[in-house]
Amino acid sequence: MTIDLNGLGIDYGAILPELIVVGTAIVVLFLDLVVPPDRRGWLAAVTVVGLLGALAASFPLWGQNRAAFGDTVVADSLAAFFNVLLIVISIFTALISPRFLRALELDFGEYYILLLGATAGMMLLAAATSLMTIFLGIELLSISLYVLSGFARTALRSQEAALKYLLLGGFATGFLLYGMALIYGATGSTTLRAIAAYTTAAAASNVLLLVGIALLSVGLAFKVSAAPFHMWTPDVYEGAPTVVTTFMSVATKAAAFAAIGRIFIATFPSISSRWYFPLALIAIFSLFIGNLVAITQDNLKRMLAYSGIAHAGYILLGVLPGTTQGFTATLFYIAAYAVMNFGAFAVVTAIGAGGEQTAELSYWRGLFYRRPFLATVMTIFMLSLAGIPPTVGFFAKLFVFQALVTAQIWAPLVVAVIMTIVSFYYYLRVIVVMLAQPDGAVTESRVGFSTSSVLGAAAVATVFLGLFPAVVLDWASHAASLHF
Amino acid sequence: MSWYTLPANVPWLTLVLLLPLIGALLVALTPSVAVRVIKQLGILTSVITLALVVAIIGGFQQGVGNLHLQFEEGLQWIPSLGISYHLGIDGLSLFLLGLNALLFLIAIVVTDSLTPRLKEFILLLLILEAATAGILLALDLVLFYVFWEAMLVPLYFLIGVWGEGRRVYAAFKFLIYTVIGSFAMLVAILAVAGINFSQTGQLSFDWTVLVQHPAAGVWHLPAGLGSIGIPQLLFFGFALAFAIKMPIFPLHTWLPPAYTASPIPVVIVFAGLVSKLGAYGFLRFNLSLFPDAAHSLGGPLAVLATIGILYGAFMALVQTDLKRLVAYASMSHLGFIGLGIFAGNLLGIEGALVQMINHGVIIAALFLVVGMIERRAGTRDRGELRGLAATAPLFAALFLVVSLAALGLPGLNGFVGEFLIMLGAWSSFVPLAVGAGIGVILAAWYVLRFYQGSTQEAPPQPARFPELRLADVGVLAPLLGLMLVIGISPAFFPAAVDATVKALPVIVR
Amino acid sequence: MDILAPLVLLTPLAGFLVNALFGRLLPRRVVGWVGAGSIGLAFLFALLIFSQVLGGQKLDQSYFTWWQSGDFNVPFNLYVDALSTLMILVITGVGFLIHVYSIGYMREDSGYSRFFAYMNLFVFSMLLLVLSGNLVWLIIGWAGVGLCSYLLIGFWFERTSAVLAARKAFVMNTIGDVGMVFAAFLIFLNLRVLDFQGLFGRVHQLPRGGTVITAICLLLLVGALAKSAQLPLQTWLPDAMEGPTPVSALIHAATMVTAGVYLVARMHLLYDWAPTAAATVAVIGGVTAFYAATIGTAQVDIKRILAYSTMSQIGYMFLAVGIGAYTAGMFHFMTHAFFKALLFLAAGNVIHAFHEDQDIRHMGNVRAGLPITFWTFLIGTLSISGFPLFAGFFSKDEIIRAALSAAGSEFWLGLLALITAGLTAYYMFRLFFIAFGWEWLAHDDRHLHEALPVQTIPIVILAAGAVVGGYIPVASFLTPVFGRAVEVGTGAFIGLAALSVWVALVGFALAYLLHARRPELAVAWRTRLGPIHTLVEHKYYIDELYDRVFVRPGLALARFLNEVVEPRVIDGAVNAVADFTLLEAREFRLLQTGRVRSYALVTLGGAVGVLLIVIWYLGYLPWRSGA
Amino acid sequence: MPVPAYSFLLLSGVVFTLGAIGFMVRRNPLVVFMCIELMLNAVNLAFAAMSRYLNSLDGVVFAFLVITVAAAEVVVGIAIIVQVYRAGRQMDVDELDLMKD
Repeated sequence: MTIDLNGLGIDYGAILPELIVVGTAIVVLFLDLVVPPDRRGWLAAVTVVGLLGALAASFPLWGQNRAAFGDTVVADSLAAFFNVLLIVISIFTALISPRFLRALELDFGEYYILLLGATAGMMLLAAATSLMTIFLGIELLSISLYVLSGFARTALRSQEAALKYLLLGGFATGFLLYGMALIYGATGSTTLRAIAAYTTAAAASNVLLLVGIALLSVGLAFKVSAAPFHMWTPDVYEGAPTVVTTFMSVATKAAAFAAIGRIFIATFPSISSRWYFPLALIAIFSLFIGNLVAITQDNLKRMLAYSGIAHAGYILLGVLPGTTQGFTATLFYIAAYAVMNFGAFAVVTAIGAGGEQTAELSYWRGLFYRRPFLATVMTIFMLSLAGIPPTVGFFAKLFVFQALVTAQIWAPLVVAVIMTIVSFYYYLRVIVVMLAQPDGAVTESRVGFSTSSVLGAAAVATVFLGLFPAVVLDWASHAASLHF
Repeated sequence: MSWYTLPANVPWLTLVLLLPLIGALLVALTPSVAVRVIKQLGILTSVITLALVVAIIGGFQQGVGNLHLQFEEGLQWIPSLGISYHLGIDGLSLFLLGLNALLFLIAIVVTDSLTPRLKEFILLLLILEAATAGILLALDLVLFYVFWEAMLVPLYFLIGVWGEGRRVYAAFKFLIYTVIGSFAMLVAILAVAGINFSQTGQLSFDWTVLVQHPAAGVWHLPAGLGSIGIPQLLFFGFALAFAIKMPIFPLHTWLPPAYTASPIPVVIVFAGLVSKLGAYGFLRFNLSLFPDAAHSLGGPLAVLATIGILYGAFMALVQTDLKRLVAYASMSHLGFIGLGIFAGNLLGIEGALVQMINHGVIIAALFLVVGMIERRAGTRDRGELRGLAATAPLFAALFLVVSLAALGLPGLNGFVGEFLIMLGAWSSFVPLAVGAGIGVILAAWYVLRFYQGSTQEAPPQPARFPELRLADVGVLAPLLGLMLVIGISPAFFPAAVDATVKALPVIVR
Repeated sequence: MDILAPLVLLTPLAGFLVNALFGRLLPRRVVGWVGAGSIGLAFLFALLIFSQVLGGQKLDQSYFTWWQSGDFNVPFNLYVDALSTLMILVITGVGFLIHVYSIGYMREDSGYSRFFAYMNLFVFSMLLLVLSGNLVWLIIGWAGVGLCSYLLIGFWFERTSAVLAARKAFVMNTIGDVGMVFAAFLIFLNLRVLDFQGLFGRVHQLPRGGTVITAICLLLLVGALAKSAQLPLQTWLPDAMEGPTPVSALIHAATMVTAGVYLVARMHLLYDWAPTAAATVAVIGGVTAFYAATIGTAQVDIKRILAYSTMSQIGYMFLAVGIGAYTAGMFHFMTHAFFKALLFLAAGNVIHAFHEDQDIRHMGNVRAGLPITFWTFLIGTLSISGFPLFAGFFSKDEIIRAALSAAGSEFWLGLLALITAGLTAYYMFRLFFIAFGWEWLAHDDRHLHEALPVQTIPIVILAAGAVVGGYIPVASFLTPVFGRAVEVGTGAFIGLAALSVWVALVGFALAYLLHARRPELAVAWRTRLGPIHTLVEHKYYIDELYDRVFVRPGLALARFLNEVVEPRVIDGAVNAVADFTLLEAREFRLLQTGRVRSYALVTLGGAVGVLLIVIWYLGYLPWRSGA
Repeated sequence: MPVPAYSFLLLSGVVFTLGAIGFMVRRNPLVVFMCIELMLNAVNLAFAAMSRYLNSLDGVVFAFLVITVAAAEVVVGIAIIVQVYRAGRQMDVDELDLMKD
């Protein structure tokens, strides 16, 4: 018996960016053997170069709709959108990493390999159109992140974080897979296209399907750290090396939301009445818990973790209407969140090179007078996270709220608004602390050029997109038009 | 005033926005040690801006243009959502824009060159000026909201960094209060556009579009909890934001700490201008977009405004900290403005409009005086001050004029506004006008306690309260001039705003 | 005339500006003569106007617009007729004399230029008040004179008593201003006009004696009462004597305090249209006249006695205009301006001579030291007491006659006025005998010095006015304004004249007996009427009453708001919300135990929750069937 | 006689639940990890049953995929557990609560 390879639709062009990233990982793996330990900065350079290549390879995908490998992945605008986003995040991470790693004596080549691996997994997840590839992407990124979280081999907190992430991640994966299994059982197929074809309004009372979707959404909600599946987030964010937290806090969310979009909006529109309510509840929970508990945090990493949970809620709000407009808002929000939250964590990283306790809010007292630049950009990011114009964070919220209003979805909107007001409390608290007169004369080592340029870029982007959001919005709306 | 016509092809209003920002940029580029350069840059910028605004006021023509808007500029901003960069000016915003430019000039002039981090201070002031000007010029609701929120940030820092006493607490309280209102307004804005979209099929946040089709309809609460008129609901959303900013009783408790904590230059623009923006918002949005709701909800709000008049007056009566005293006086005066607005008739609203200018002038002058007292006497405590007039008669004289304007002496500007407001209120709800009248009497009481308590009676020996310097007089002079001019011959005012006010939907109804 | 009227206004204003801006640079004599001269110039212009008015001219000229929107149109217009002419003549004439007097009286005061600036500003405001052709500008002038009164009462602002007196005057007058503003509102909202021409033209559109017109007149009356120190807004006037004596003469005797009378006269068409309001005016006037006279009998401060006499005399005027005898009221206003200014200025000399001591019991032997002052003061006393052929006799008589000859309640007011006339004679001569001393028969070797000619000459001129003022045919001059005054037969005229003269004589005799012949009797009487005397001496405790009823409760309320409502109630609510939020936050926080297994449990719980929802949809749960 | 498909599902469900419960009740990280494996195997069982029932190969393929990925996960997992043991001499997940609120 012969297998017709063409029938499987083998099309390496469609996954070229992923391939480049993986290839880079392998290159770095071998380079690591030859590069002298004090020259590990080169590995970062190579990583960046490879990622740039992947970036270049991503643009051609824009505007296409190439299903490949038997409908398991697709090369379309959404994939391109997320490729660009994820690769940029990854590049920025690679840029701020060396200094941080050197400071904590974690400067090992594996770091970049794992970083690339995670990136590849995320990109795959964004392009996946089959339960298998979705699972594959999730696991690829998760496993890399498990290791990265525990990358500080001697730090107990880091190890604890890794273990917690591993165990709970595995736990969630179980639900995810079981959901997939049931969906497969209900629809007899694993590709989203076929599932969508099967799922008509009649499927609204199909037990297997609904239960499967429920379990699947549990697994995905876990990845985007939406409440009540968020429990791992604060601890892992706190324990993991800050630079890793920076990366995963934005990248994981982004990639997972790509999958959420493909599944709920593109695959199950006909039974949206079924998944609307649970998702709305999850969103509301996230808004509540994230914003409320963030108030009580004195550790910046934990605070940002909870804020991340809250933002997962906001982003999820955009999914609720199940419309292209809503998903556009979601995509814009993801991009905005990526910029500002990466920036915020990057500042923590820059400070964090000074040691572990630097994430304690008390350490930030009077930062304005010690490190005006860091304090200023941090202020911009905080204002943006709070959603004060003219920053991108404002328009992110505006578009989501707009989508809800057009869809006449009031209850979650009201919760979101109230919780946003609450969120001002803890975002501004950071600014207040930085404004307070410095007590002790603490002095950090100066921020390197690469780090400060990354911070500057993020800050500029935050403000610039806050003034001219139209372009990105148009990209988002183009990428958001999904259908099978 | 249509003394001349300005060339049409120049984006005048954008210039008004850009000039302060350019100035801010220049300041940012100057090394922070060159304090004199920085301050002169700030002054120069605000002088040019003032000149430009005056030119615009001079070129404004009553009753010309679509909806009486002039110098309109429109650019696509976020086309897919019908959000645009739309500026324009009419009777509602014309003179407030002038006040804006004037107060910022004064604020920068009185800024002490020894202020720590002067560079950032001036920088933020200029940014704030651009934001407030934007609020007055924006005709797109989202654009308005952007400026409205953007205003908070510099204000927050100006209080939080350069303030005194519990500055951080004050700034924080102010900000939280404000954003509560802002978000209510944001939702209302989105809803207005959404409703308009469902009515006309055109998604637009443009005021000139929305004002054409006032929102209508009824929202039935779930589970048969009755129903609410949608216009009323939206009106409330906007009203909350503006009522907090004004502030209207009982949403005012952020005000005393904020004013008390602010340094004098900041409090001049804060009390003199920012509070007026709330009133402006009521006129621009609540009264134009929801005329019916304005009629049904105007009454209760007018009652609150009147309570605010009396409450502020009583509070001012027993304050010992002069800044706090003026803060409550300001609240009382703003009650008048609110009363005039919610009276919802021609004279009431015109009175409110002129009173906005008056209040800006008077309160700015009062805070200047407080600043002079504090700088010279080293205290702001009414108990420790007495007999300042003995050594500083000129100061006492100018202070007297300011006080008289504050208590609404006929012949000075305060009277014009209060007269028209009470007249308007009287024709809508007589008891409230009477309450306002009591407020006037109380004003005479607390202002004289303030004035006499600090300047008169036997001075402490040795009396060593230095007389004003020429610079101080120069700062006060324009304000005093306005008090007299507006007080004696305010005819130019209705001549400029009449058409706009008459065209307000709430009047038309 | 349309040039003259503004000139009358502008000359005092110019004087004010010169003295206010450059006063401290100019030499004193220049300051003084600028101050006085500007008023003198204004007087000349007033005379020119007078001549033209005699020629039957009138003026209602609009100069610029104050506010114009809709049908609310307020110009700045001047309105000159016989009434305003009479007013400006008295204001500038008497004002000029008082200014001249002040040159001498204030010569040693440090605030010389400030004083003249204030005085000129006052004259300007007063002229604005009487010349204004519409209510708004009348109110502006009205407030202007109030301001100047405040400034001059508190002229010696280092004295706490002066400061408090000034504040009291200002606040009370503000009450009046508000009343007038409200009256203006009612007028505009019902007649859509605010200028006098239009108002007088349309007033008859309102129902006669209706609520609206009555309310308008009563609200105007509130303003009049506050300005003219009539019951119940009278308490500020005695304290106002804290000001320099020329101020008391000009503002608190001759001109400003009579503004209320002018207002009622100016609005006479309205009051004719609202009988109730008019009656109120009359009653208040009569009662105040009596009330003030009684208090006058028990005071020992020379200026306060004069202040109460002023209050009482203005009561007469109110009575007159209240019963419609407008010419009589204005006539008395004029004569009163003469003799009361005279009395105050003379009193000023005396006070100076006794080194600022104002207690009449410490004075004496004035005749030897200050003969001119003595004789002129005597003339003033005779005039105010209504002795025949003196000015006061004619004007007061006219009022009493008008009241008595009218039927109904006015008659009783007339009677009251008659009694008051007796009281007046009594307390004025009491003052005269005690202060100026009967003991010029005995002799007292205190060396007193007569004041400078610059002070005495004005007094002499005023004395002349106080004597011959009664022969000025005011009535016929005012006829174009008020129409012909009520005529009574000569028989009644003689009878009533005789009656009032007789009453005045009784008062005089009593004073002579108690305070010149047998002072011990006075003491005996005072002890006999103990409580009544103390009551009168303390002005019926009305000041204390107001303090208890208004001032203290007001401050108490303010403190309550400041110390309880604001921090506890309003801010309390706000903080409660914030605290609640924090509390909730802390509770949620407890979930985060740090234990993997509990995390997994929560996650599982969430999953179960989602599953339950699905099952609920599918209708496997009892209380709702989905699909 | 053929066994009906739902019985396989039932079985896999039971196994899955057992795994989940085991996760809750056991404290040794290794055992907890095994419980996860148990859950994954329940999934595999489900996939296999489905695949058989629908007679499509995807399920089986998926099952193989899961197995391989699980293997990878185990590798990493064991490594981390060992690392944790090295760092903290800790063999009880409940003792790992350095980080909490």
